[in-house]
This record gives sequence, structure tokens and C-alpha cells, in this order.
Amino acid sequence: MSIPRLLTMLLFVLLMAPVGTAMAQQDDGSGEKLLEQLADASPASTEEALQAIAASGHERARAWLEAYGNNRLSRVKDTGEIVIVLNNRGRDWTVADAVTGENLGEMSRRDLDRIAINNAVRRQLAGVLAMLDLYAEDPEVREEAARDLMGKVDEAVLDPLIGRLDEEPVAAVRNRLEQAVAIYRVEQEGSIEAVDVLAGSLHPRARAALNSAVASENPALKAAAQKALLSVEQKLKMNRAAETLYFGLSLGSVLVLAAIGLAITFGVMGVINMAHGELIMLGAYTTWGMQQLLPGQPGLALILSIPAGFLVAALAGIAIERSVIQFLKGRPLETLLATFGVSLILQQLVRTVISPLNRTVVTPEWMSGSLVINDALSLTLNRMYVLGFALLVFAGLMLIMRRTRLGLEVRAVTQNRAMARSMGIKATRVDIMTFALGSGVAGLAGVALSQLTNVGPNLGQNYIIDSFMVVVFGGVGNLWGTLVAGLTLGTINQLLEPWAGAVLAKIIVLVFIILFIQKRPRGLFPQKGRAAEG
Amino acid sequence: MWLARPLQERSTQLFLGILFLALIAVTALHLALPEGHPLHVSAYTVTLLGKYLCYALLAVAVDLVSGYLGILSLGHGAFFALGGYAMGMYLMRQIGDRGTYGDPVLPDFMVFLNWQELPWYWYGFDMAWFAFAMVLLVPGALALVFGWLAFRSRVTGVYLSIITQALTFALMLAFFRNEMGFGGNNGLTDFREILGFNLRSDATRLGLFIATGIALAIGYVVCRGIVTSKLGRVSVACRDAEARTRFLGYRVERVQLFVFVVSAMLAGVAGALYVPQVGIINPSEFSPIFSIEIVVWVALGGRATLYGAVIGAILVNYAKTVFTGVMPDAWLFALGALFVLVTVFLPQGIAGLLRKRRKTTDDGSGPSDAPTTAEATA
Amino acid sequence: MLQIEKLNQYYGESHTLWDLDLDVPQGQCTCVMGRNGVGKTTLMKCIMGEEKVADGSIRFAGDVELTKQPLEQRARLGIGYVPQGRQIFPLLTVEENLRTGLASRGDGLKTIPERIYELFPVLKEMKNRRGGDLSGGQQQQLAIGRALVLEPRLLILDEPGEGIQPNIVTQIGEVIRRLIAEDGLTVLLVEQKLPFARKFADRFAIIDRGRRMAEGEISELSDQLIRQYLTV
Amino acid sequence: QEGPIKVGVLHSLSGTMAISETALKDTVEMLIQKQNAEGGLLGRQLEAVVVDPASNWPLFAEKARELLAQEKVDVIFGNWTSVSRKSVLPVVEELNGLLFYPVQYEGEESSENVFYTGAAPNQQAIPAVDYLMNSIGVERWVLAGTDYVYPRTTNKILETYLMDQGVAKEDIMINYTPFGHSDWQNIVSDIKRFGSAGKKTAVVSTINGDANVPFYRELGNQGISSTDIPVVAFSVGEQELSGIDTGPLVGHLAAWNYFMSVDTDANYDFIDQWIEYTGDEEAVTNDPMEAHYIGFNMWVEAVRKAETTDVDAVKDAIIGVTVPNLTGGYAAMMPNHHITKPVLIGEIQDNGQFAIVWQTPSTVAGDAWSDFLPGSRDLIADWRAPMSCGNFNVKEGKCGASAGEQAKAAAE
Amino acid sequence: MSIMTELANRDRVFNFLTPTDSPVDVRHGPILYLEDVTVSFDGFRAINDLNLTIDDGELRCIIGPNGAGKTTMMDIITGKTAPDTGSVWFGSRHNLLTMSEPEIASLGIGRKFQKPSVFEALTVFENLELAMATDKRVFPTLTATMKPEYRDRIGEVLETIGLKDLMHRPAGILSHGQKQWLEIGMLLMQRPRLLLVDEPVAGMTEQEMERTAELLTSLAGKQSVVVVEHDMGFVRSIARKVTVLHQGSVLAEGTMDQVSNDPEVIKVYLGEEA
Ligand SMILES: Nc1ncnc2c1ncn2[C@@H]1O[C@H](COP(=O)(O)OP(=O)(O)OP(=O)(O)O)[C@@H](O)[C@H]1O
Ligand SMILES: Nc1ncnc2c1ncn2[C@@H]1O[C@H](COP(=O)(O)OP(=O)(O)OP(=O)(O)O)[C@@H](O)[C@H]1O
Ligand SMILES: [Mg+2]
Ligand SMILES: [Mg+2]
Repeated sequence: MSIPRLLTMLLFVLLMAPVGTAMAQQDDGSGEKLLEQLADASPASTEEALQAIAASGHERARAWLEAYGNNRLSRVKDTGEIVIVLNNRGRDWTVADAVTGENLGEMSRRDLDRIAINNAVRRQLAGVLAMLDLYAEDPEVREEAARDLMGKVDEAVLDPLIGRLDEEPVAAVRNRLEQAVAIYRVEQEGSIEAVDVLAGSLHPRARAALNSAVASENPALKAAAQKALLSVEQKLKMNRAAETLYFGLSLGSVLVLAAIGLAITFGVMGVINMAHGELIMLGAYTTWGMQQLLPGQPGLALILSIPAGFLVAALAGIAIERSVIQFLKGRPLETLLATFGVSLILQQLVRTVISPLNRTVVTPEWMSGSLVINDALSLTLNRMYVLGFALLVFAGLMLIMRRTRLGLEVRAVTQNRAMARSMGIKATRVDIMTFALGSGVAGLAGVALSQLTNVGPNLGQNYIIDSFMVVVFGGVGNLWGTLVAGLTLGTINQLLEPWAGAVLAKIIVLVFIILFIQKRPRGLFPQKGRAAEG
Repeated sequence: MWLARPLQERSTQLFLGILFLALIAVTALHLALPEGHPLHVSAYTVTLLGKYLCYALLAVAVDLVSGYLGILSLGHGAFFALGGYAMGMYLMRQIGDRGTYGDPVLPDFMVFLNWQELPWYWYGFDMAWFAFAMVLLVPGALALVFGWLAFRSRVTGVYLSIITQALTFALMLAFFRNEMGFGGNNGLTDFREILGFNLRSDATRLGLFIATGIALAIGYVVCRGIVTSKLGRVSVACRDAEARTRFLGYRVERVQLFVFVVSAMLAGVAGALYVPQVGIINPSEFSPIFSIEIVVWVALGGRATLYGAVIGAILVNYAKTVFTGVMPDAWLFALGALFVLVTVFLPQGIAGLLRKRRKTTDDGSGPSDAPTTAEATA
Repeated sequence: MLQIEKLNQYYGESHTLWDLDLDVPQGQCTCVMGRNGVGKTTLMKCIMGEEKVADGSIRFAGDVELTKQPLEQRARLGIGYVPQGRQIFPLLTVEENLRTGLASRGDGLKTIPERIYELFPVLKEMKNRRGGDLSGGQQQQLAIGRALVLEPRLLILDEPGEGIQPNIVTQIGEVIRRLIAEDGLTVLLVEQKLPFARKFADRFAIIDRGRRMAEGEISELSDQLIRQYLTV
Repeated sequence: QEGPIKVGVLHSLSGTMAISETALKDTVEMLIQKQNAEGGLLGRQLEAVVVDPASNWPLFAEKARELLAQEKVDVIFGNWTSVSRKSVLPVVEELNGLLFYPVQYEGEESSENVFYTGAAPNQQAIPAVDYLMNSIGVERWVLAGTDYVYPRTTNKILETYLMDQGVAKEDIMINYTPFGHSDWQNIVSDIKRFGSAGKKTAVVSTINGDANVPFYRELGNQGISSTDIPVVAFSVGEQELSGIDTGPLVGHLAAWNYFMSVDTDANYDFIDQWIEYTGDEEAVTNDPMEAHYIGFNMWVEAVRKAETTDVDAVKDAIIGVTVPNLTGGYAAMMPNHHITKPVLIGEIQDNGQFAIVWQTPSTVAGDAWSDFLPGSRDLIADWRAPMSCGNFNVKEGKCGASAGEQAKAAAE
Repeated sequence: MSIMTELANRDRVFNFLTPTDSPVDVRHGPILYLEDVTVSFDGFRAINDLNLTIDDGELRCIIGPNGAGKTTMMDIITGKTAPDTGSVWFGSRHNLLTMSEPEIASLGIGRKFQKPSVFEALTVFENLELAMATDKRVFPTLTATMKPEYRDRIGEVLETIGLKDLMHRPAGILSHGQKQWLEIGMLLMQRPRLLLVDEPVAGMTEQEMERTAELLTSLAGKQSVVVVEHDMGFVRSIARKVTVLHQGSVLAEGTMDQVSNDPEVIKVYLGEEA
């Protein structure tokens, strides 16, 4: 334990109490001085500078610390003035005076010197910020802060923490704080009572602490920790299983989304559409385009992209159908050839017109992060949305194919075109509409995928093979088949992955498909009966 | 003999004639004219042509199954690559202790990934006869096992296409794995000599080119022999009405298996000749997209006309060579447009153009060379 | 109802129909006869628009020039077609097969008219079976039923009795007569079986090698004609 | 001696690698343009010969041959990925060409005709690990990579290195994924678990190309922040970041020899020039671009020194050539055809740039043969006469047969 | 694998010991023997406890309402459909249920389908060539040559079916009736021991019908023929023994007169006037 640390601790205790109780504070050390201290700090003295700022109670302290954490605290080379960078894109940056917050306008990047931070410091900073947050009004912020503190407690904050613990009115927050303290106690002091506090916790840090206790010399501690761990283990297994299932479904939903449009164009219409992937890509680029049009509103842009992506891809689909596919009725191999050509053109088009580089699609706030079920199980939100979206799209399509005339007509047209026309079905219109529908759905897939993966010229290529695989595995012409196939393959893959590794898992899935098709030569949901056998 | 039959056919004679003329012409122009002469064919061009011929042989193999047997194989790249790997392993072993690390047995990539000994499946590849046999046997055996499974269970149509694709995809992933012992993503490269000839000498290049030409000729005759035989007609029958063929007493699955295996072996040979000429074999040859591309060559050339496959393969790859050099930024547009235009305006592929011309000249062929009818309606 | 004049049709190089004339009067059943391969089916396809005609005219209901109408439109004009070989949609259920015709009816009806099921009860029984699974005869009934869903003014039947059990053949004949009598339907029938033709048709036309060789009331169909054009 | 000096550019403009390589093609073209504006070289103009090997490895060899045999270029700048280089290598050696390879790679190679201006493992991986160990206090390691040779070799080297440093075997987790892997849920969850053992954990990522975006996304969504488990990547540069929503990634790391954010005038000038050349205010620069910048200048320098573009002369002249790099120092061409480079560690910022958090005090010379692999420990490369050997075994005191010599022997 | 299970069944003569390729054994009477055969599709019983015996050289007509299961019965005999229960024997030696379609076909059971199915891409000539009774294994097929006697035989059949003029045209362009004839021709080429003919005269004129009738009766005696037909005139002209199927089982059996006077048959099939 170093002397400076001890001193800080004292300082901290002294200064924190008033912050917690009353808002009475005076601006003692001037802002400039504090910042100066931070800017000039050696790696060893950074923490001290940070805590000084935190303890200062300066109204802009938080802003400084956050700016510092985000690499936005800079010094003007010539004047030595400390500024906060507001916009750091491009060659000229907008800056504001750190102390006053006054906007100073643009400044060339060349003239700024960043005040360096690294991860070790950032960790300290996080602790400091969490400590500040412990005194926030909102109990949720406090709980979040308390959770952040788990595993980050050191001597410096232990006492204030315990002080805070006594004052904390909300049980949940208190609980967290107790655990945070207990982790410290188990790890540093080998306290057996603390082990009991951690017994039920699923938090990884709590488990880590218990694990370290198991390795300890003290037999009593060891036994207690072992017992505590045992109770957690079972719960963890369940969570683990739930998590894997979720992973599987979510991968499956991606497969379903990618394939479902193809289930229409290929499965129902019989067009081997190699450009399907590029239609997905168009959907994804539409999302990007929308976000460019509506800067700062990624969420709104994303929602608007749903109809827009559908429309763009559907229009592209119509163009493809009119210009190429209509001439290739009943010649699947030629549709493969022509759409392969189309796919090359579309890829290169995007490369030339937009950029060969990937584009950034921002994930809106409400889609990032995870839904925390408990400390060991949290479900990523973006994938949850995608899963829901996939199911919605599927339901919608099902409705169209089953409940509207289009569904009946397209099946009639593909089974016997001449006869369907003899029955008065406008085959050309049906072709256009169906292809547009399939393409549009591919566009929707693109919108969703933009939230999971790269938006770049190769996007389509990555999904085309999988899509065909899913459609065929499910049984050509059967939408249910596509859904079940996608979810099954996804789940199998994720179940295998933990023990086989990603590469082998994929290989096994492929081999599984090959073998499965031997057993059911017409996919999961085959078309049965005399007609299918030919 | 069924193999002699195609030799009496005008179209085959014409094909072989053109092929051999081309071989002789290239050889002569390469050897006789000095470098710098406008008509001189450089070693670079010779190798390039050799590569096209490999692709042509591969396309012929694919056409045999997809055009005549109705099995749209989207995984023939796998057989090609396996043939290539067999050859690559031979060439690797030929390096001997001249590798970077000087290990007499282990190839370089094994040394630096710390392999202690040669995996068993590398044994024997130091012997040319063994390796060359493997060029035929490995793809053949894979096709046999795979085909036996698939045809026995009557997997047809797109289902078959997709599992061939799954096959090549799985193999690609497997060969990417370094643990497999085939050099992972880098594959096998840095070859030195073949049968004692230095691979970097122009004479060897020319030799390989000629060998490829001959292989193509043989492959073409073999396929043509099958196609013009009664078995060829049975294949077409299987393609169009599999069940009906069974009721006539043909074991459809065996016919399919036979043709599939022959085709796989031809693809293997093509791969084996390809590797020493391009100097590398790596798992991307297994990629499904490559296999799809092969089908595209065939379709572009004209399906179910073996020579169409040859034309398609050479044309597309020539176009690629030219376009990637002349308009590196926009060549995909050109290639894509080529595919689209051919399908829309030449429904029978390029061979359709030629056939139209031929139709007007000769007509009323006898039944013995009748399989052209399959082409007429395909 | 239908006047065909100087119709010529080619399959590629081969000239199949030669200057063919045919008159199908309203409210009657006209039976086209001829040996195998003389072009009967081809003629029906020309009327439906499935094959292109080289020249000649097909006039429907007095003034509509059918050769200028797209295929789909002919169904909407009120021509029902029961093709040779049935051509049902194999993977649609029986009911769906029937429903394909609903959109071409002018009245926007959404359900299958009960009458169809009355005429062919087996269709009701097999409503949910795939069309392709039906037996040959059942399919034939389905094909006729499907054409009737359109409520056509002109019904074209290409060998409707083929593969159907005798009592149903008779029944089909009766249905035809009933429709003619009740709805004023016009029927164009292709039939090889003399007894059937004699019993249910009003008029006949004989085609040989793509030309119309004879035409007249069914009672005029003499043994001499039969020997000349219908025997091999 | 008439006509322009031809400079071959062998970078994929289509296919999977186009994402990375297109910018390099532009860089070379820009450098040529600038050189020409300054009067060319030896009084002659430079001319770029651009071909597209389309991310297809055999095509790389073919195109290299086209450049050397047909176009008769004097030098080639090109390739990205080891396999493309390995494919081209025999061709360049056979036809005695010059190839400047601008990307970090696994080492274990030294060719007479190839100049490696990207980082060898000792110029990137090892310093990065040192940094994590010493400055961040990392004790537990996840080595995650795409399953191909570069990650395999790098991880092998790192594993040996870490164990030498006393890291226990169970504190190292190695994970490989296929190219373009897009579903990282399980792996990220594993990493999370692995990192919850109470020891500070970091991920050393050799994940390649497109797979990074979904990987980082998943990291962010599963709530792994850089303060919990930092990720240090060797293949993620500014260009890759420009396709990622960097918000959730702030604080993750990358190790390179150059960052766009480097605070030197040379760099700012280069950036200005690049933005002007591309006409895109948002255009970014990255490490391989700097490598080309250095390589190009070295070649120019060497040609000047040799007063000819003749390959053998340039090859001899270039060893020892020193040119300024963009990070305020100098890069020298070493006898083993690798160059000296500083190693920088940068943190991802929300603007898609890296903030430099650490750098080596001086430049590090690239090592062709790793000291941490048993097979190559004793090998060195030195292309100066009289040794002229790419894999000299210092223990045995003899030169292993090298490809270059082979070619020469054949030619004789 | 299958050998292993066979070895376990010691009470039977091993399959591989009985010569399967031996000619059909008809010493004990019938050439075709169906017993208690039942098939259902999704719960619908298409064939229901069917018993049927065909004697060697017999010409048998089978009639019955649409959907009675006639075609399905043929599917079972030729191995296309596997019955749920029952046994089907060809002669007294061959259990057809254990054989595949090609095996059954090469044993000598030929079939004409209800919907004419010919190889549309092949010419008429080639269609017949493929049907010809020769060695149909892969290698013999590969090396097969067109011998003069084969050509003659095909010529003969072409004559019989009246498609001589069209012999080099692809079968796809034939009219419906022509296809019917071609299929009959293919059946003749096969020279089977047992012919299963499903609705041969659909789409034929009266005269052609007569010719077909002649053809079939001329075959009987040497070969056994089973004809399914709805045309009563035709059936009457060839029939010796008639079996009536109804709802998957035999409703009546006897001479044409017996059958056509059977009130049940009249009710479900013939109708009052027939
Ligand atoms: N698509 C086609 N291409 C070329 N010729 C054809 C085509 N379809 C039919 N034909 C020929 O045209 C002629 C008339 O055929 P069509 O089908 O009209 O005869 P049909 O009178 O209906 O005979 P059937 O009574 O047998 O049904 C036949 O000789 C047939 O071979
Ligand atoms: N695969 C199948 N799935 C469902 N039902 C089937 C299937 N195959 C046949 N059926 C039914 O079995 C019954 C018998 O059919 P089958 O074709 O054998 O009749 P059939 O006696 O040949 O009639 P037809 O004289 O009309 O040809 C029919 O009702 C048919 O719908
Ligand atoms: Mg007809
Ligand atoms: Mg039937």
C-alpha cells in the first residue's frame, strides 16, 4: 500500500461525505489547476489527479472525466489551454473550453495534443465515475454503478463504499454494494462471512472471487467457498443451456431471414436466383443510406429502412425480372447463369458507386446492449429484435402466400404456366409481383443484417450459399420448411460450436445436411404424393 | 469399341483437328519464333492457354453430368481440387530437402507449424505413379461413395445440387483447417519439379501445355464415347424421366454412378494438370462459387454439347484474363453483362449459334449418331 | 359463337393446320373428329392461344378477334378449356385447383359454386387432396369442373371421356347437354369415340392432316365418311 | 531506356479482398503521380500498370507473370494476405522481379525478390503483448484468430512467448474461426466466461477482414467493454473501422506501425495529399498504406542510387536505404529485406481513429525468422553478398536451399 | 449389413443361395399372384385386401370406377409403391416386394403407363432402342452396338405402331395418341413375360382400337397381359376374363357377360345404359 494511496483515501473520505449528504461545496482548487494536474500526470499519479477532480465537486468535473475517458480532452499546442473536443471527425475539430464549456469553434487537428489515457487508467476512471454515480438520485443509476463496482473495489473506495452502504435506501442497490464489498473481502481478507454473501450470486466476478477462495490455504474458507459454488453451478448450467438455445435460435433466425426471400423466388417460382444475396445487400445499403439521410437519428432511420429496403430491393427485383428472367421461363440453368451475371454487376456497381469499403451502420440505442435476465444470462437486444423481425416477416409472407390470391396464382403459374394462363391468370403480372415480393423480403433481410454484420459489397456472397442450403434442406416450395430448417440448422450449429469449434461445427452441419438428404431426399418437408414423384 | 465410335463422327474429328492444330501452332510459334517477334507465343501465354485447357476439361466433365445426365453438380470443383491436391502433394514431396527449412521429409508448412512427422496420408506421394493414380482414385472414390449414397436414396434435382455444394463447402472448410495437414489457407505452393523436369523452365511449361491438350482430347473422346453410346441415351432418359427408365429395367442409380465417377475422375485430371501450371493449389478451389462458375461456363457455351463446354470455359476465362488486365475496375460489369446477354440472346449458348449454322448444311442423321437430338431439345 | 377462317399453324417448319375453317354455332355441341395426330389438339390450342397461329382469323361471339387477344384474356371472355391430358395443377389441392378460375369470373365470387360439386361429387370428397394424387379419371373430372368454375360461354373439351368410367362418361355427356340446355352454353368437343359423339353432339367436323374435310349435323355423319377419315 | 518506368500494381479490386486492397492501389497511383509531378525518376516518367487479381490466389500468380513477362514492369507493389504472396513468390523469383509486400505477416520467409514493408511478428504481436502484460497487467490471454497461416503462426509465436514469460497453459485460450465468420455469440460468451476467472484478461485478435465487424458488435452487445476485457487486434485498422459503428468499441486496442492519428507533419501532409487525391474528406489512411509509402520511397531511393531500374542493381542498392516514415522516424531496409518500424499501440476512439497509448522508444527491425519457433530459431536472412541467403542456419553454418537459388540454377 | 441379418434368420434359405436371375417359375400355375394387399395414403385405403391371380398366358381385363385402385395395383406390381401388407409373387419364385423396379422390369414385367410417358428428348427410334430387351447393365450398355437384327426388330415395331415416318423425330412432339402408340411399341420391344397395360386406347379412334385389340390378343398365350381400360367396347372385344375392382378390392370376376350383368357392377361402374 503506497503512501499516496493512503492519502487519497483520507482525502476521499473527507470529501465524499459532504457530497453525499449535502450539496454544499465550494470551488476550492480551480478547474484549470485540476486539469493541469491531470494533463501533466505521470502514469503513476494519474489516479491521484482523477480523484482530485472527483473530490473537487466541481460542477464540470463529470464532463471532464467523461471527456478524458473518451479521448476528447486535449491541449492546444501553442497556448497550452485545455479544451474538450466536441466533434472529432475530419481534419478540423470543434472544441470547447474545458473549464467554462464555452464553444471555441473549429481548430485544426494539427494544433491539438491529446491528453493520453490508457486502459489501466480508464479502469480507474470507471471506478471513480461509479463512485460518483453511487450518489445519483436515480436508484437505477446507483444500482448500475454498484454493479460496475463489483470486482473493482480496492482499499481506496472500501470505506466510502461501506459508508454509502449504510445510507442506501434501496434494497437492490444495497444488495449489490454488499456483494461488491464481499468480493473484496473474500479476495483480500479471506472472510468466510463474505463467502455467504456471494453464495447465490451468478455474477462472474462473484464467482471469480469464490474460485480464488477455493484455491486458498484456509480449509474453512475453502469448504465454504466450495459449497457456495456448488449452489451456483446448477443454476449456471441452466443458464448456459438457455443461452445456447438463444444463440441457436438467433443464428437460425438470421438464416431464415436470409433464405425466406429465396424460398419465394427459388422455392416457389423455381428461379435459381444467384443475385439473391445482392438483393439482401441492397437492403442493407438502404439502411446505411437512410442513416446518412437522417444523421443523428439512427433509430428512426432504421425503422424507415424497413419499407424503404423492401421497396428498393423489390424494384431491383422487378428490374431483374423484366430485363432477364422473363425470357428464361422454365430454364433454371439459364436463370442461374444470368442471375450470376447480375450478381457480379450489382456487386461491382456498389463498389464503384458507393465504395469498396464497408459502410458503418449505427445500431440505435434501443437495440444495443442486452436484456439482462440475471447476472449470468443476458440476451443481446439486436439479435432479439432480429429474431422477432424474422418471425414477423415469416408470418407476413405466410399470410400472403396462404390467404391472398397471389399465393394461389403463383403456385398455379409455376406448376403449369400455360394452363394457368388458360384459366385467366395473368402470369406475367404474377411473375412480377412474386419476384418483387421475394426480392423485397430479401431487402428486409438486408435491413436486419445491417445490424449484425458488415455492410459491404461482399455481404450478399456470404449468405447466398447458406440461403440455398436452408431452402433446399427445408423442402423446396415449403415456407414452413424454410423456417424450421433455418432454426434447426442454426441451433445445431450453436450446440456443436462449444465443443467442436466454429470450423468443425460448420463442417458437421454440412455433413449432417448431406446425410439427412439421403434419408429424406426431398428435404425436411417434402412434397409428397404422385405428382412429386413424377 | 465404344471409344472408337466418336472418332468416326464428323464433329469429334473437327474438334480434335482444331485442338491438335492449335497445339501444334502454339508449340511452333513458341519454339520457332524469337522472343519479341509479334507472333511469338510467350511462355506466359503458353501457361495461360494450358490453364484454359484444364478448365475446358473440367467443363467437359461437368457438362457430361449436368447436360446429359441431368445432375446439376454444384460441387465439381471438389473433384478438381482433390486431383489438384494429389498432384500438389506429389510436387511438394519432390521438393525434398530443398525447402526453406531443409527438412528432407516434411514440407515447409509442417515444419514451421511444428509437425513432428509426416501424416500417414502423405505417404506414397513421393512416388509419381502412386500420386498420379491418386489423381484419378481420390476424386473417383469420393464420387463413388458420395454418388452411391445419393443415387441409392434417389436424391435428385436441386437436392442433389445442394448436397454436392455442401460437399465441396465442407471440404473447403476442412482444407482450410491447418490441422488437416494440407497447408491450410496457403495450400501447397513453391513447387520445384515434376518428374525431374524443372517447373520453372519454359520447356516444362510447354510440355505441360501439350499434356493438357492431349488430356482434353482424351477426355473429350471418352465423354463423347459415353454420350454417343447407348448408355448416353440412357443417361438422357434418366435426365428426362428417371422413374420411367427404371421401369425399362435400367439401374438408374448405377448409370448415374458410373457417369458421375467418370466425370469426377476427369475433373481430377484437370485439377492435377492445373496445379503445376498455376503453381498453387489452395482450398479456394473448393469454394462453392467456383463450382457454380464452372456450371456457368458450361451454360454459356451451350449445355449438352461437349464442345460448347470447351468454348464456354475458354471464352469466359479468356475474357477474365483480358478484362482484369484491361479494365481492372470495371471488368465485373463486362463479365456480368456477357453472362446476361448470352442467356437472353443466345438461349442455346454459344454452341447454339454454331449448331444453327450446321443444321442448315447437314440434316437427317442416322440413328447411330442420333444423340444430337438430345441437344436439339435440351 | 366461334368462327374460324383460313387458319394456318406451324410447329417450326412443319405445317400442321392448313387453311382450316370451322364454325361453332351458339348453344350447340360441335364435335371435332379425326385420327391421331391430325391436329385436333393443335386447333384447340390455337383457339385458346397456347399456340401461335400463322394467319387466319378466329372470331368469338360475333366480334372479338381472338388471335389478337392475349391468352389470359380468352378465359376472361368466357372460354373454358379442358385440355387433353388434363393439365391439372398437381401440387394444388382439388379445391385450390378449382379456385384458380375464380378471378376470371366477372362477379368476384370467392367460393366455389356449389353446382360444380353437385356435378362431380367426387371432387367434394377429395377437396383437400392434391390434384396430382387423384386417379386419372378423377383428374379428368377435376379438369372439367375447373373449366366450369369460369362459367364459360364456350367450353372446349379435348377428349373428355378419356380414362373415365363409363357411367361417368355418360354423366359428363349429360352435364354437357344440361349446360347447353340450361345456360345456353356452347361446346366444342374433340372426341374419337363415335357412340359418344353421336349421342351428345349436335354437329360434327372432321379434320384430316390439318384440313377440315367435312362438317355437318351429327346425323349426317355417314359410314363412308367414317371409313374415309377415321379409320387407318 | 526510353519510355516510362513501369510500376506494376497487383491489388485485388474485386472479390473479398477488394475491401482492403483497393485503397492500396490508389495509394501507389497517388505516389506515382506525385513522383511524376516532381519530375519522375532518372528523368523518366513512371507509369502504373494496374491489374485485378480478383482475390483469387492462382490469378495472383498469373497476373504477376503477366506484369513481369508481358508488361515488363520494373517493380511490383502488391498483394495482401500471405497466400497471395506465396502464390506470387515463385513467379517473382523465376522472372527475377521486385515485389513490395505492404502488410503485416507471419514471417518465416525471406525471398531475394520480395521486400517486406509490413510488420513481422516481432514488430507487432510481441510488443503488443508486452504492452498488455506490463502496462495493463494482463494475466490471462485469449488468442482468437481466423483459421489460416498468419494467425496460426502468430499465435504459435505468442504462445511460446507467453509461456516463456511464465503464463500458465490454462491461462491461454486459443480459438480459430473460419473466414468471414459472422456468428460470434458462442465465442464471445466463452471469452466472457474465460475472463471471469478473476485475472485480468485480454483478447489478442488476429481475426481477419470482414469477420471483425460482427465480432466487435457481439462484444459490444454482450457488454464486454474495453475496461473489462480489452481486445488488441493486428488486422483492424482505420479502414476496417470506417465500416464499424465504433461507439461501443472505444478503448479496444490495435497494434500497428502507423496510425492515421499520428501527430507529425509528415503524416498530416500525407493525409492531406490522400484526401485531395481521393476527393473524399472522410478518406482514411492506414498502416499498409504507410508501408507502401515507405516501400515506394525506398525503391525510388534505390533506383536513384543504382541509377538504373535493373532489378539486380536495385536489389543490391536498396539494402541500407533509409527513408523517413510517417511517424516521425526513419525506416531502413535491412539485409533480410524487412524494414525497421516503430510499434504503436492505439485505442479505438468513437471517431474511428486510434489514439496512441504506447509506442516503442525506437524502431524495431523486422525479423524474418522468429526466435520463438523451434524450426526457425537458428535461421537468419542476409541478402548481402557474399552470404546472399534467405535462410542461413547459424548453427550449422550453411544456407538452406532457397527458391531464388533454385531459379538461378535452372536458368544456368 | 443385410447379409448379417439374413444370417441370423436361419429358418430361411439364404437369399444369396436362391438364384434370383432364374427364369420365372410357372410350373405351379399362376404367373402373378397378389394376396391380401393393402395400401393406404395418408389414411386413405387405395387398395384394400386385394387378392388377384393371373395365369400364365392369360389376357385379363381389369375394370373398375375411377379411383378404384387399378393404377395403384400396377404400381405395386412394378415396385413403384410398397404395399403396407400382403404379398406379391411373380411365378412361384420371385417375391416382387423385395425387388427394385429395374429388377422387376428385367424379370420380364413391362408396363404401359396411364399417362403416356416416353422420353421426349429422344427420338422415336431411340425410345424403342432403349426399351429393347438386351443386357441392361452399365457396361454392356456402354459397349452395346446397333446390330442389324436389332434394327430390323425396331423397324418391325415401328411398322406395327405406325410411326415409321416419325422415327427420327423427338418423341416430345408426338400427339397424345401417337405417344400412346409409342409406349405400346416400347412395351413390345421389351418382350416381357407379363404386360401391364394401363388404358391403352384412350385417345384412339375406333379403328385404332381394333388394331390394338388384335395386337393384344395376338400376344396372349405367349405372354400374359393385364389390361386396364374404361372403354367397354374395347374390353368386350378382347376380354376373356374380367375382374372388376372397386374401392381397392375385387368386386366381381368372370366373363364379360357375367360381369356386365352384375347389378353391383352396373351400379358403381357401368351405369344403366352400358
Ligand atoms: N410441339 C410440337 N412440335 C412439333 N410438332 C408437333 C408438336 N405438337 C404436335 N406436333 C405434331 O403435330 C401433329 C398434330 O398434333 P395434335 O396434338 O394436334 O394431334 P391430335 O389431332 O390432337 O391427335 P390425338 O388424337 O392423338 O390427340 C402431330 O403429328 C404431332 O406430331
Ligand atoms: N400418392 C397418393 N396420395 C394420395 N392418394 C392417392 C395416391 N395415389 C393414389 N391415391 C388415391 O388412390 C385412389 C386409387 O387411385 P388409382 O390411380 O389407382 O385409381 P384407378 O383405379 O387407376 O383410377 P382411374 O381409372 O381413374 O385411373 C384414388 O382415389 C387416388 O386419389
Ligand atoms: Mg389430341
Ligand atoms: Mg388409373
